[in-house]
Amino acid sequence: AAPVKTLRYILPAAEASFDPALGRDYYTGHITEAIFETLYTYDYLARPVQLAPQTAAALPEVSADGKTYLIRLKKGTYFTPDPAFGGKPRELTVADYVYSWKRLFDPRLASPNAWLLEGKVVGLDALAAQAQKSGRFDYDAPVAGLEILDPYTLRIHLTHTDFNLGMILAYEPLSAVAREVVQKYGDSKGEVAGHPVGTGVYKLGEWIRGSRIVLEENTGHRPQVWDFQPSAEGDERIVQQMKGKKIPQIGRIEISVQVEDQSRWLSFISGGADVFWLEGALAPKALADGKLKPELAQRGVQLSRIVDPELSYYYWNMQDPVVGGFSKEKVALRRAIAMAHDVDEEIKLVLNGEAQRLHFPIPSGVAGHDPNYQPLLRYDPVLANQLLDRYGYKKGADGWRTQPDGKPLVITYTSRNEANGVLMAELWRKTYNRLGIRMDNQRMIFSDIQKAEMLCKVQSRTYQWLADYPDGDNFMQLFYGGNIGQNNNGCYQDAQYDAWFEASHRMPPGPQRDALYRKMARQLEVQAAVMPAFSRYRNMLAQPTVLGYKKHPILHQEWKYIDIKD
Amino acid sequence: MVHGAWRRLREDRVAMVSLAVVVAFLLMVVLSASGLIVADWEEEVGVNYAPPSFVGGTAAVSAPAAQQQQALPENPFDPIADDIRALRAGSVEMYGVVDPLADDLAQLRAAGEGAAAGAVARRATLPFGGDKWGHDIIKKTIKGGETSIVVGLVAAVLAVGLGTLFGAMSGYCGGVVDDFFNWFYSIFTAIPSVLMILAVAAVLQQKGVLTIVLILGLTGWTGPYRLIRAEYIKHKAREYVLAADAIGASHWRKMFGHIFPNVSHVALVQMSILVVGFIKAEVILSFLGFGVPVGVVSWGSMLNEAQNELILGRWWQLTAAAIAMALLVTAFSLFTDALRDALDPKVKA
Amino acid sequence: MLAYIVRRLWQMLPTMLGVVVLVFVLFNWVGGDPAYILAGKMANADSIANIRRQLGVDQPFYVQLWIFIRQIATFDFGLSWATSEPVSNIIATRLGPSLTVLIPLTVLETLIGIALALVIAFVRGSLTDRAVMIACTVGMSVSILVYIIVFQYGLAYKLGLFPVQGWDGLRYAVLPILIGLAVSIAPTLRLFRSFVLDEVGQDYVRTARAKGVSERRVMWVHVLRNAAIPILTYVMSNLPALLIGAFLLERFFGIPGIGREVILAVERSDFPVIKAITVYVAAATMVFNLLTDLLYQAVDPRVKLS
Amino acid sequence: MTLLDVRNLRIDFRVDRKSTAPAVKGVSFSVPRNATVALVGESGSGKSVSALAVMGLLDQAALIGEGSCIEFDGRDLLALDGKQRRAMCGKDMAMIFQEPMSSLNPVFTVGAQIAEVLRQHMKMGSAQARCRTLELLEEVGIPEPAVRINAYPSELSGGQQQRVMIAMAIACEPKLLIADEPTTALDVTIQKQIMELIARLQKRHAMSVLFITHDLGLVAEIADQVVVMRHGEVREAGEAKQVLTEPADAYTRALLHCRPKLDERPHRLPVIADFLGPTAVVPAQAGTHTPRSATLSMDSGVRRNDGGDGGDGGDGGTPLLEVRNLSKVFSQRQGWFGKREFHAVKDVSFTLARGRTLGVVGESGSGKTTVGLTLLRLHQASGGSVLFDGRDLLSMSAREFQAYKRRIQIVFQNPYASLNPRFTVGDILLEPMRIHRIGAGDRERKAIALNLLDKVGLPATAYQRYPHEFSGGQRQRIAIARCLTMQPEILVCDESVSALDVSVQAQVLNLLQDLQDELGLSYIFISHDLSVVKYMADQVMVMQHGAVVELADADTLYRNPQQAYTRALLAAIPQSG
Ligand code: HEM
Ligand SMILES: Nc1ncnc2c1ncn2[C@@H]1O[C@H](COP(=O)(O)OP(=O)(O)OP(=O)(O)O)[C@@H](O)[C@H]1O
Ligand SMILES: Nc1ncnc2c1ncn2[C@@H]1O[C@H](COP(=O)(O)OP(=O)(O)OP(=O)(O)O)[C@@H](O)[C@H]1O
Ligand SMILES: [Mg+2]
Ligand SMILES: [Mg+2]
Repeated sequence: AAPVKTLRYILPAAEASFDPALGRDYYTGHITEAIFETLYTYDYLARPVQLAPQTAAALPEVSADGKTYLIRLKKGTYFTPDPAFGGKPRELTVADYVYSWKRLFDPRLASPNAWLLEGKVVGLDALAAQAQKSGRFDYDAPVAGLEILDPYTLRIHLTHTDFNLGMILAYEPLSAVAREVVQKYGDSKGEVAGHPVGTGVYKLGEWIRGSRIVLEENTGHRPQVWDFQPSAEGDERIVQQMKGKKIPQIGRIEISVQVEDQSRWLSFISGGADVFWLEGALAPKALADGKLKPELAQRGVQLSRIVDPELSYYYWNMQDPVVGGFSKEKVALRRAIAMAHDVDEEIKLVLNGEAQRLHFPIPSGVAGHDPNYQPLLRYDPVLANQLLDRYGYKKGADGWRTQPDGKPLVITYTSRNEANGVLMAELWRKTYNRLGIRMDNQRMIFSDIQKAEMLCKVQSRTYQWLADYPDGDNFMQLFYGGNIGQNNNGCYQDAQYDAWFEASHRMPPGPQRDALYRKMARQLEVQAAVMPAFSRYRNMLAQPTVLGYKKHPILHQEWKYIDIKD
Repeated sequence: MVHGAWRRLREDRVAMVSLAVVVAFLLMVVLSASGLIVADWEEEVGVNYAPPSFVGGTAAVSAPAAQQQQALPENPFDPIADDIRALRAGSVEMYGVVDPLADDLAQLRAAGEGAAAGAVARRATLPFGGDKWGHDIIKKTIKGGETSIVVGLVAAVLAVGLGTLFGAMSGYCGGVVDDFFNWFYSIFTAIPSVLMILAVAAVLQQKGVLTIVLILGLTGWTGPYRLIRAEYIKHKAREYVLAADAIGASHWRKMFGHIFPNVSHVALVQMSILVVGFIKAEVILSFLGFGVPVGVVSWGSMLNEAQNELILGRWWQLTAAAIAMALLVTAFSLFTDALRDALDPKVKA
Repeated sequence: MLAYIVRRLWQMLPTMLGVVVLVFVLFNWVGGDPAYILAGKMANADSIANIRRQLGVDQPFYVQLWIFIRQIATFDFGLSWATSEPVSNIIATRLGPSLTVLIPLTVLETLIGIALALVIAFVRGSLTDRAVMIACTVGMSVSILVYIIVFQYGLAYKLGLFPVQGWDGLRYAVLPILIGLAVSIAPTLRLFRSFVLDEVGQDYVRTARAKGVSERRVMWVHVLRNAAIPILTYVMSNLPALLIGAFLLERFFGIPGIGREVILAVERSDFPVIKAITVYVAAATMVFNLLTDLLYQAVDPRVKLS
Repeated sequence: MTLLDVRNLRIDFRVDRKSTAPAVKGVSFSVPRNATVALVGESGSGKSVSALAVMGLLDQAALIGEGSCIEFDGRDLLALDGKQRRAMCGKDMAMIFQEPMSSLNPVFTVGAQIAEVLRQHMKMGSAQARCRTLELLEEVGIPEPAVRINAYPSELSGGQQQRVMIAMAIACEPKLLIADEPTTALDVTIQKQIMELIARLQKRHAMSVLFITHDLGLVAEIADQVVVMRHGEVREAGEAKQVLTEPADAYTRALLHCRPKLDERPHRLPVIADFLGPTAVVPAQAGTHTPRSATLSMDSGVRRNDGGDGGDGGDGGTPLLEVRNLSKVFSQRQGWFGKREFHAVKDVSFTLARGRTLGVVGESGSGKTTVGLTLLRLHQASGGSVLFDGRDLLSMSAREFQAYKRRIQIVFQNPYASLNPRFTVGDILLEPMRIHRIGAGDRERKAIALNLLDKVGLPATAYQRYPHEFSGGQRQRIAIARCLTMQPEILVCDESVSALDVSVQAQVLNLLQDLQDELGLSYIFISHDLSVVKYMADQVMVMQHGAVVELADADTLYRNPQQAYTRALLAAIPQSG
């Protein structure tokens, strides 16, 4: 047989649990996505991204009111053989999906992904509440909203209109796991962290925790042929390179975990990785003004650069006595700060130019984004200072401003205690210095920040939100009053905004919803509760031998769609 | 005794050179702390990553310096640059949302347009290069030295102070007190120092330079403790202590009036060893994210920043901080060695 | 002898108890709350309460402490909160790579240190002695971070002498060991030299010379055997701490060792892992101390274990 | 017939880069074959350095001067290279050092250390070397050599260690044995045995012995010839008998006279200065210092302090201090709960009258110091009572006792150790007065201190100096002055002179005597040197293993010892002329 083609990849952080129900970080997502399969996935080349069936036979049939989804499965999808199946081939059925989704609500498992289906499926929440009480989830109890018509057909009944469920079903925590496997290998909580058995193109091979993960081709995977249509310039070349080839071409993926930037870069540049995620700090090494440096280009290194479907924004805690509130002087304070912050400098220095300025709360590439939106908050420190003067934030003899009531004015900016957190804090200090406001930098580990945020105790911070699914709803919910204590970290609550959000939530994507989104964006700006800042670029480098590579905005990795020259 | 030590020290040429270096550094600390020098280190005098003058501002830096000199940066690639310009003029589509500050802003705009702060021209190169923000590396190194040295000194004083106090009590009192402190000591030494530092860092959260001092001081007392305790046990049995007892001296007097002057050389040497250790430890603390707060610079934070700069070919910050630190630490260590010899009562001149 | 060992083990109990309480207080009282990470990006109060219940951190302190002590007694620290991997498994798998670096490092460091120390002590006071000592001091003064960054860049990448990083057997351990040596040999040499010099001044050395023994034999037999005692203490007492202390090397070279695991665990508030490693390392430290004392007796007949 | 001939030996020590200090300034002497030569002289006179030069063991700081010559068996040692020299060391000449414990390598068995010489020089195999080692151990009188051959030095007593050193030295039957103060670290009784052993071996193996000591008493017993050194120069050399009986040199004469003798009790002891000063006179003619009882026999019992309170010995006078059944148990913790008890003092009782002296003798470790310290509550007594003017010191509260601390004081065994090295003499003297509020202010206290310094014969300049800048005798006087600041009634003198050179010893003894005459102090005088105690004490208490063996009037005890132990102690005193 032909030698197995091997692709080497580097993860910048250690992997966690391989149980999709517990998937909570992007890095581990690479691997679960390769081993397990969701019903739907995204078309490899289509931009803006387009949902495509994976184990499903076709896209879901959605009722007109957006409350019923009919899903049909392809026949002949099998789990990779495993002793748990008693030596028999084990075909995937819709019951596996139902089982897997129910797992998200098992209190013992405490999955962080329950929100994907929470409050959506008829009867599921009641079952979850019951389980919460008894401490045990009854997997055999039927759920009215998950109606299994036959092993290959499922009908989902939703509690309210939702046109996004298809994208949610493409999210890898909702992939199928087999109940036998959970029962055989599950730990005391029922988690299968170290023994992933899925239907995907790859299966787990050699594994040294926190250091090296090898994926091998699942040879029993249902046959699939590379056949995608070009949607942008440059795609033709990819099509030409890949069209008609069997999926996958690469039989073995060797992933190593390397935490330090220098180690990672030296690894790639000395040929130790085929596809490389060029993160922020390393970008200047390979890029100049967003283009590959000539010496790399000459070597034939390929760059795939996209804007992540991500929103980085600054928020001020609306419940905070100093920066929060809707009174005019508080609004003025926040507006002044927003106007004194030089986002371009931040992009240039902190992000090494690796981000795109974003004025709208929905990033480009996500349904609902408005490229023509005109921002209200813009860099103007002089005006900002004047605004503060006008609202009684007087400068004292020492050059620092006080609150209108004469109390000292100190604002705390919270960031993580790692390199980027320090840089951001330094930049913000410049901003506050520009205004004559004292800034304190609080640096905490991630979990502490999360906790403080959830309790509305963080005064100000830069927050990133990466699309779970490419729809504006996933972003606009960040500011919904009902989500305080979840992920509305600025604890922003405005009746008008909430009403608009609830209305938009029930609408299918379209111009009507977009108009509403613009109002909401403007409302956020006017009150200066948050300030959208930028979306990062994602730069992927590939060695010259890699064929057919193009970074997908939502998929973690594209291993099965690419090839390597012999 | 002290006199003899100083004389012996003076004869040692290496010691005197080291001392001169150490004193020079200390002088720098005093000057920079009192604001006489490098008070302006935070001024962004160069372009970002300005290379050292002796290397020259070549293609090593990709960002064109000219762009920096605009008063209000404007992104040339910005697709909505036109809209922004339109905005400046005043009107913007509000999508039916009311701006509570609209009137104020309109008035302010009308009142004083264009009072934009004149930006200073930035230099393309700096004597020893610039950092990310364009700070002068030399000034930054001096300022960083101030923090690092002060942290080292104060933390060492704290650690040696604690170690001496505990060691004195433990060695002098013996019995249950000794057992207790020994127990405490064995706990502290059983837990590796990195873990201990992380744990203490977690307790104290981030409150600035004082935190670092506390972290180092609270975890560093074990070394001095062990030595001082041993010395106290040795000296307690010495007859001069019995003699002090015989003439009716109190315990306190015996502990600190009689014994301490005799073991103070141990404390002194420990102190100088710890200063060196702590200056180095601060680097690792910075690396672990427990470094100095924003607006403060130390050698640790510089080295930590410089980590990623080396692979980008910007070696100057790393070099400056590493050299400054190596110079001081070497001088301090050599001086400590000489001091140890000079204070050693066994070495008679 | 056996009675001695039993008694020493018995004496470890109070210390162990102290370690346990200290670790417990530090991490339960002040450490981050893991529930907020585990709850994910769409957490809410209910899910956090549920997670806390699953982890047992909603129990009163004394119950948690009791659970912790029971875990220690049974050597079963449960599962990692971050990865759900059994903690015992984490330690078992991380120990190998750590030791692969540390054992050669310690052995080489000790041997080279002893050899150089004896040679240097022999020419003590000479120009060579001073030059070597000053070189050592300069070597010591450079931060390990700089060593790692520069060596990795220079030796591995620019010169291609070693793999840049990774972990696949001893080949990958060579550069970390070399850097470890570069960093540690200077302080070790200085220390060993002073141990040797302490012995060289002793009266028995003069006796040996009076017997007409050759200078080489005086150093390598008479002096070394005596200097071995403090050297042994130093090396042995350093070992457990090194296990954690090598985390920088492990991080930069992608060695899946214990040190890196600890840092990772602290970042992720993964208390079971931290607690287990701390307790194990503390126990190891104590056991090593005991071993050192037992070895003493082999080396130094004056020591009576009773 | 000379074996070793040292001519014009000059040795300098490097002080720093530029300067050197002379230690031996042109010494010449020779050692004939099969004879014992004693090298005597005060501490620091260059005896050891000269011996080390012969062995080639001087350290790097030493420079042998030009023109020096050491000839051994006809070969010029200084001309040999290291290897040739090494081949001779241990084989043709061997050395025994002062401190046996530190001179043996602690981590090798004694057998291995002796065998090492044999294998080195006699090229013996290991079995053969072992055989010979056993013989040697047997010969030097180590009991059970077959067992001891595997012992480590720490497992042997001091005397046995010294025997091992000797065995090692004679292993190759050297022609010359150098013994550098081989007994100073040892007890009197053991000292005697070792001396006899060396004498016996010397005869049996027909060795020459160069014997270094500062004790002239010893010399008389073993030496054929004597070389007297002082300040790096030879003062006198000649046949032992002649030098010891008719010393030609003033210094030699002084050495011979300074030591108290068992058979005479002068009121004042002569000191070196009496012989060497500008007014040096022959002692017999020095009127004021004429031994008062020089012609009296022991039996005459004339008391030195008969000018005292008129009381007669131990049974007279008002008892100032009465000690009853004093005992002290040291308990050492073993592990957490275990204890090991050691009875250092068992049921000791005695009384002390005002103005009198009680001598306490006994071998090392017999509990003498412990008695003294327990009296002052510096150790917590385990039982018994100490009545001072009728009040029990031991049962008082610490606060009450504070007042008594003034009245009973101790001069510690080692004066140097008892002075805080970081305090000036002024600090040392002022501190007790400050604590006890003696004197109105520091100015007045300083006046008292200066006055006391004068009284103990120290210059006023001593006030600002540190203890290490003084000689042993001077330090002893500082320690005494410190006690006197509190005007005590009882002074415990613990081995106050045993660490001192004979000459300095005489000065201190004289001082104590004067103070007693002047201030009426009572002394408890602890020593293991019976000659010294005899000189000082009215009553003598002999201790062994913590218990009192014999307690009697001084003259009675010396004339007619009742206990075997006392007799043994007395017999061990070197009988010098
Ligand atoms: C609960 C699990 C997660 C944890 C603990 C976590 C942790 C973090 C942290 C600490 C940051 C830096 C944010 C800051 O600076 O404040 C971050 C950024 C980010 N996260 Fe996550 N994350 C989690 C889940 C996810 C998921 C599920 C995704 C993707 C689907 C994701 C994608 C990202 C991205 C793209 C960034 C920005 C990259 C950057 O730092 O430059 N994260 N994450
Ligand atoms: N290593 C050395 N460095 C400097 N000076 C030394 C050294 N060894 C001895 N001396 C000096 O040489 C002189 C003679 O010392 P030596 O040891 O020979 O005296 P000693 O007669 O043996 O005295 P003791 O009876 O105390 O043993 C002393 O003044 C001493 O200070
Ligand atoms: N602090 C102590 N702890 C335990 N044992 C002690 C202590 N002090 C003294 N001893 C023991 O008590 C015994 C008597 O000691 P002491 O010092 O009284 O002897 P000494 O007669 O003064 O001897 P020397 O002539 O050597 O001074 C010795 O065996 C000694 O080991
Ligand atoms: Mg001597
Ligand atoms: Mg004594």
